[in-house]
Amino acid sequence: MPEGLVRILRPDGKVEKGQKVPSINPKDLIHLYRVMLLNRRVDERMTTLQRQGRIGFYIGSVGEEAAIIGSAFALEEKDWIIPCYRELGAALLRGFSLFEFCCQLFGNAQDSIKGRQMPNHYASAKLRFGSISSPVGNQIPYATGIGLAARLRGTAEAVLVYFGEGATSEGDFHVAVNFAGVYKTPTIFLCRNNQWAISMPRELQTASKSIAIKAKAYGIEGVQVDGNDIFGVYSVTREAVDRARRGEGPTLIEAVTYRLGAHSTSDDPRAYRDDEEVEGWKEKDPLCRFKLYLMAEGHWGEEKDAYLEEEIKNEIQAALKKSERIGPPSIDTMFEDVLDRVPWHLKEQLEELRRVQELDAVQQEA
Amino acid sequence: MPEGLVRILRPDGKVEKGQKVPSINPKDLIHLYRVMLLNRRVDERMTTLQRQGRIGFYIGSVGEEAAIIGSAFALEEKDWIIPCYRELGAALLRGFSLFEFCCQLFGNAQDSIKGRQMPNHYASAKLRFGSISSPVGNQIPYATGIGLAARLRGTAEAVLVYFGEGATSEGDFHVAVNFAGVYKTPTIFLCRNNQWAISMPRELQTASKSIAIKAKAYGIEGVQVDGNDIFGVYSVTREAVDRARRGEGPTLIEAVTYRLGAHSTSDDPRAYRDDEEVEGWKEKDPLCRFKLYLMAEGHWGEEKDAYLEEEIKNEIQAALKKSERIGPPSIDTMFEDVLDRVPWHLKEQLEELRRVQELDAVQQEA
Amino acid sequence: MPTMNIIQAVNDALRTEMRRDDRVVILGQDVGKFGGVFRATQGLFEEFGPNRVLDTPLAEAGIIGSAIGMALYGLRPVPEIQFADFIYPAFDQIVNEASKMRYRSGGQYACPMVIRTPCGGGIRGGHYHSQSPEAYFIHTPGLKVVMPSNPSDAKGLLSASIRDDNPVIFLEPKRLYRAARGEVPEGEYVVELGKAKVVREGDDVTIVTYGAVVHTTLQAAEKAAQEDGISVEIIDLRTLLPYDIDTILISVMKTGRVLIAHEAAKMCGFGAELSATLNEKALLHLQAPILRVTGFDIPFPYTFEHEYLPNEKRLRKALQDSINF
Amino acid sequence: MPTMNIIQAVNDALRTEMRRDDRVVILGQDVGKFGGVFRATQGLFEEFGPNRVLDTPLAEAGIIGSAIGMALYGLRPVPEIQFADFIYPAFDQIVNEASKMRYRSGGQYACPMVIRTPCGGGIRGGHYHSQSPEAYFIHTPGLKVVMPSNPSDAKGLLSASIRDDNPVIFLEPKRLYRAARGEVPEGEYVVELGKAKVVREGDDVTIVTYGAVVHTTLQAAEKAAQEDGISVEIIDLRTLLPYDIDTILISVMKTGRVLIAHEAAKMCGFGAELSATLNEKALLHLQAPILRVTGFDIPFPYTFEHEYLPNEKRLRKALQDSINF
Ligand SMILES: Cc1ncc(C[n+]2csc(CCOP(=O)(O)OP(=O)(O)O)c2C)c(N)n1
Ligand SMILES: Cc1ncc(C[n+]2csc(CCOP(=O)(O)OP(=O)(O)O)c2C)c(N)n1
Ligand SMILES: [Mg+2]
Ligand SMILES: [Mg+2]
Repeated sequence: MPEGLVRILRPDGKVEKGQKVPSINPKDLIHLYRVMLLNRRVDERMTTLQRQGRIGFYIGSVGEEAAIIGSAFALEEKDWIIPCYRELGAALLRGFSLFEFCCQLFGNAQDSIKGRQMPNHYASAKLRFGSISSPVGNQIPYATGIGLAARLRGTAEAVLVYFGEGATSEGDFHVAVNFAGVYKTPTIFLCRNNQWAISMPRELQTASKSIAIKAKAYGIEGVQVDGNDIFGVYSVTREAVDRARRGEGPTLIEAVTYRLGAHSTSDDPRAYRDDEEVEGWKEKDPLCRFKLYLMAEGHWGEEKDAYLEEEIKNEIQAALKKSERIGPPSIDTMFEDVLDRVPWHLKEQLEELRRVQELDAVQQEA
Repeated sequence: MPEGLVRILRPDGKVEKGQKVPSINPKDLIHLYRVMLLNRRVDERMTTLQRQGRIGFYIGSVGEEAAIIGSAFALEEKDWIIPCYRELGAALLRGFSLFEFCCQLFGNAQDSIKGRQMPNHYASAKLRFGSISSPVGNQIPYATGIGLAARLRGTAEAVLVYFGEGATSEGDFHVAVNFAGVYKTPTIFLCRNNQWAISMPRELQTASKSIAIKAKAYGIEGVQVDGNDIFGVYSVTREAVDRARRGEGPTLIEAVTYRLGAHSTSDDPRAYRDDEEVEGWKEKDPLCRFKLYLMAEGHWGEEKDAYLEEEIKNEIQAALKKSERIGPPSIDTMFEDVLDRVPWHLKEQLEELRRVQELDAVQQEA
Repeated sequence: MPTMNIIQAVNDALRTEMRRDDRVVILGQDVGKFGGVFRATQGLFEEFGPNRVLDTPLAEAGIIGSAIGMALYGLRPVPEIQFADFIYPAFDQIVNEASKMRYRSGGQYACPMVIRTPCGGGIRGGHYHSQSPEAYFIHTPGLKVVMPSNPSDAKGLLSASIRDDNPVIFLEPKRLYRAARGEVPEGEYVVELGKAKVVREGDDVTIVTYGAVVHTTLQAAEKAAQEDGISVEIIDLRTLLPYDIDTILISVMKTGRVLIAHEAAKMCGFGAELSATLNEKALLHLQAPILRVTGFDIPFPYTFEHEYLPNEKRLRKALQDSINF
Repeated sequence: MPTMNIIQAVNDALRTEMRRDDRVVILGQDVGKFGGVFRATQGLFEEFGPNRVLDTPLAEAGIIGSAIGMALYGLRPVPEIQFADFIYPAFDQIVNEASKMRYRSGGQYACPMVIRTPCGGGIRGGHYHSQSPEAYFIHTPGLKVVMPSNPSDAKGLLSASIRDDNPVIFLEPKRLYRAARGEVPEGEYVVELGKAKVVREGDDVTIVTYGAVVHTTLQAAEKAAQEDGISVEIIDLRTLLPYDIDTILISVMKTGRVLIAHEAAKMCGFGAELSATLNEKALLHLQAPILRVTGFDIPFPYTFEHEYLPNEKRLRKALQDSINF
């Protein structure tokens, strides 16, 4: 792996001198752009939805789309994605439907996780896309475990796990990467270093020179890449995936990027960071950069773009419309899946709840 | 801090070419030797005691005395020592009495921790020597905290915390050193890399090139030293203490040493390691090495040594004799110190216990 | 007396105690310049500076571990864990270190610290922003556990906890943070730990509860009085460990009927302990089984959080069951 | 049937299940070549090799985290935590991840794994080699909790746990490891989870217990029969969650007197849950308060461990108290 920051696509959409754009066919390039744009527009729309009180919470990834989608694109279908909470782009790329996503936001009867978690905490076993949980860093150890299992079974599957630079401070990061180093698991640890962990700046997370350098503590490969450059991210991830498949062990990738939006709809970043800083990073926007490149290469044009924007808008609208009117799951589901079968005490508790609801219905009628 | 392994005193007792012995006056040199020898003999004696069934457990530090005593010697009285479970040498150097130590082994009425913990889990607030607990690595975060407190209060106290290379795998190591790096606490992290964590060899703990290199993950100083060379250990620790006092932050020291004995009296190392390996390390014994040096320098001789051996033997015998006949603490102490005052439910439980014991006494009389 | 919500009361307690005792130090994620994600530490960084209010890296074990070190050193740390759901990375430091420090050192080392953390549901937080982990800590010898239900108690109990010489888990019911308002004494104000409060007097059934559920039980009691003619006495425990057994027993002797209500899961929850203790101490006074209205034994759900919580309906049904037994 | 101790029975179960199902994988500190510090995995590394028996670095969160990953992948990991006292670094992975995985993913991901760990006192282990943490896990929805008291149950329950589709905390009372011997069926042998066993029949008092305390209660019952004329029925729960309420109720209906015994601390221990549930379900059958004979609410002590444990004297006294009520 190269030393220093890897960058292929510059903020102005031009290719960095001496660098080569990875060979991706134009159809895929446009698909990547589409998913990035879709991700961006979904984030914007759902943030509004939250403000309108139609959903309870939202957490997006504006500014980090290249880091997320570029890395996920380096995988094959058989590989695993273990997400943090900002990886909608990776899910969409894998084929997670907008309708399913919206159902989860509403926690309705067609939500594949049965209304059990906050918005943005979906899961898709079918797509080998992990179950999202909120505690920062918790997913990292089991990404190592999945990789370990794949290695023990002798398959050539890789595992891509996402987390923020804040998560590197948790013990779970440490034990996970250390285990991966010892067992040479085919795990790619992708740190979205978006400079902030809610109000905590990168410098307060760790005194290390970079996040990538932490790889040395585990005897594994580490690389730092411009996280807003989809080609750079794709390339280093692809290399890491290849190494993983060859049994050469894990890689820690630091994708240097920036959270352009608030941490989540519960947050107001103006309380802790300067507008200037944000403006500076807006100029490095991964989406603009990629669009400029595509246009310069003749793969894309403003007309197509306008059409795509319209298409995406309608798509989102349709998914929302369809999902928002679906009611909640049946109350019985509340007691399912705690264990594989419903044990006696949960049956009793369901009964208790039913009796109360019946009583209530009777009283309301009266 | 220098790169590579620091060594001043070679296994043959000669000074490494180009290295300078730190200036320590002869009295102190002999005191250091005395404490090392005492430590060794106590370990041997108590292991026998355990075999005789007179104490329940013992864990010693044969082979690691230089790493422990050399580093502790770099501190002043005001500095803190936060031990793992093998740092008897550091306690003895600080002035912990053999009698107190023996009372703790027996868990008797004069044990300063009131018979509450297994052997080797003593504590001495008076000596700024931490309370030993068994869970590996748990002491490291609060060593950071003590250092942080000292820094916040503007004192120039340093904190020396001990742990094995196995402990570096725990999340607690990671969070502790990371916090120390961020806050530049005056903490010296001393890893006794004795090559084994019970049956787990160093290579299985981590794939990193060394333990010292892990410092890079936290942006702090790291250094590797021959842990069986008391001068080397003293020098690098002294340097780390000086830096700490100057507010320049923490240091991770890897003292490369070897556990010559069993992990504890519960262990039989022949089940997992070769005699040859042990024999190889016996030639690097820190005590022999130091003795050879002292003799060559004219500070010491065989006659003095024989006399010291005799003196130590008697000292141990006396402490044992005095402590072994002391009975257990009073039963009331069992319910003290859970909280600062005994709450109602513990008063009730003490009453319950008393009633049972009275009943029992009555029944035995009858 | 000024009127405050719980966040303001917590803030007031912190400020007052920090002014009173310069050993009091705050640390946690986002607690500094930002003032905490719930704004509980707002303005403290500005007043006391970075040596008294410390922003930390994202590692709960580091926060609590550092706090233990500070406590050993002689400071009085008040670490904040952003949500109680995220306290588990520090669980080992709490249950194996902080709680046992005094005992295992034969009283040589104390570990005075207050771990403040928002708990409980009702804010649409799902599994990981709604948990009530008090039972884990009540079961662990060596800790005190406190949960206020209103602003003045929040201030008084927090102040008392900071002055206490033990590690205290201070659980703040987050759905009350802004919802519960009330008068709060100015300046230094302490509510003794270990004392419950009878927040409603009644003759037929005793409800033992704490935290946010206090308010739900008050509403249910009102309804039960009006519509079912049941007179309910309600005890707000405030301190969960050591809890105020005397106040409970006096009430139970009077009513003979007991209902215990909390948000945490039922199985091995604190309600179990209270019930078992009352069975031991007051069996002959019981005219009906001791009922528990609690969270169900499932992970805290999102869509059905109001069904999950001990709501008014469930409480009223239980009151009726108790009376009709 | 061969006679075995519990260590041998555990080893036999592991070997048998590993032969039966190649998805079963063992991991933990010292479990490989060395065969585990208690020798529970002896010979397995030799038979199944390094891809089925993995020595791990010293990090419980890594062990359990890796096991979760393996389970998600489709394996059946059986991680060992060297002592239950050291499970807390993995507490977050257990209570926030493993236990909630199935529920939070809407049933898409299961997390079948068996966390084996030695628990309990009586081996002069003090604070950190004696703990009984079952209540923490019983309080956490989404886990099963098992504790055998004899070799054949150890084998049968461990096999059942490995075949179970849920995360199971399998607690092995270490002081019985070599002390409890008995006949153990050869080959595949399963004891259904969730079923208690009446290990002694009697008419006057029911003792509900589990693990090592089963043996202490048997001795106390013998003495009580001979010297006090009290006829004691003893139920060995075996599975603590979900526990076998029917077997308990049948016995309690018969005796009307209940004593619950366990080693873990009393406050919010599993005894509290059992007592509270019996109060709810069988109040009118109780002829005396439900008594608990448990560890005291102090850290597990060293010198006084025999006073701390629910010993014969304490049990007999409680039986007398129950009868004389
Ligand atoms: C264990 C834990 N502690 C605290 C939180 C609260 N929290 C949610 S996100 C977050 C910041 C995460 O920062 P980072 O890892 O950099 O990811 P980012 O949000 O920047 O993508 C915090 C502190 C949490 N969810 N989990
Ligand atoms: C958290 C935890 N896990 C496991 C153990 C059991 N154990 C005791 S010592 C030890 C090995 C420690 O190795 P290392 O850190 O290298 O220290 P050493 O004993 O070699 O000095 C283990 C696994 C423990 N005490 N604590
Ligand atoms: Mg971040
Ligand atoms: Mg070691």
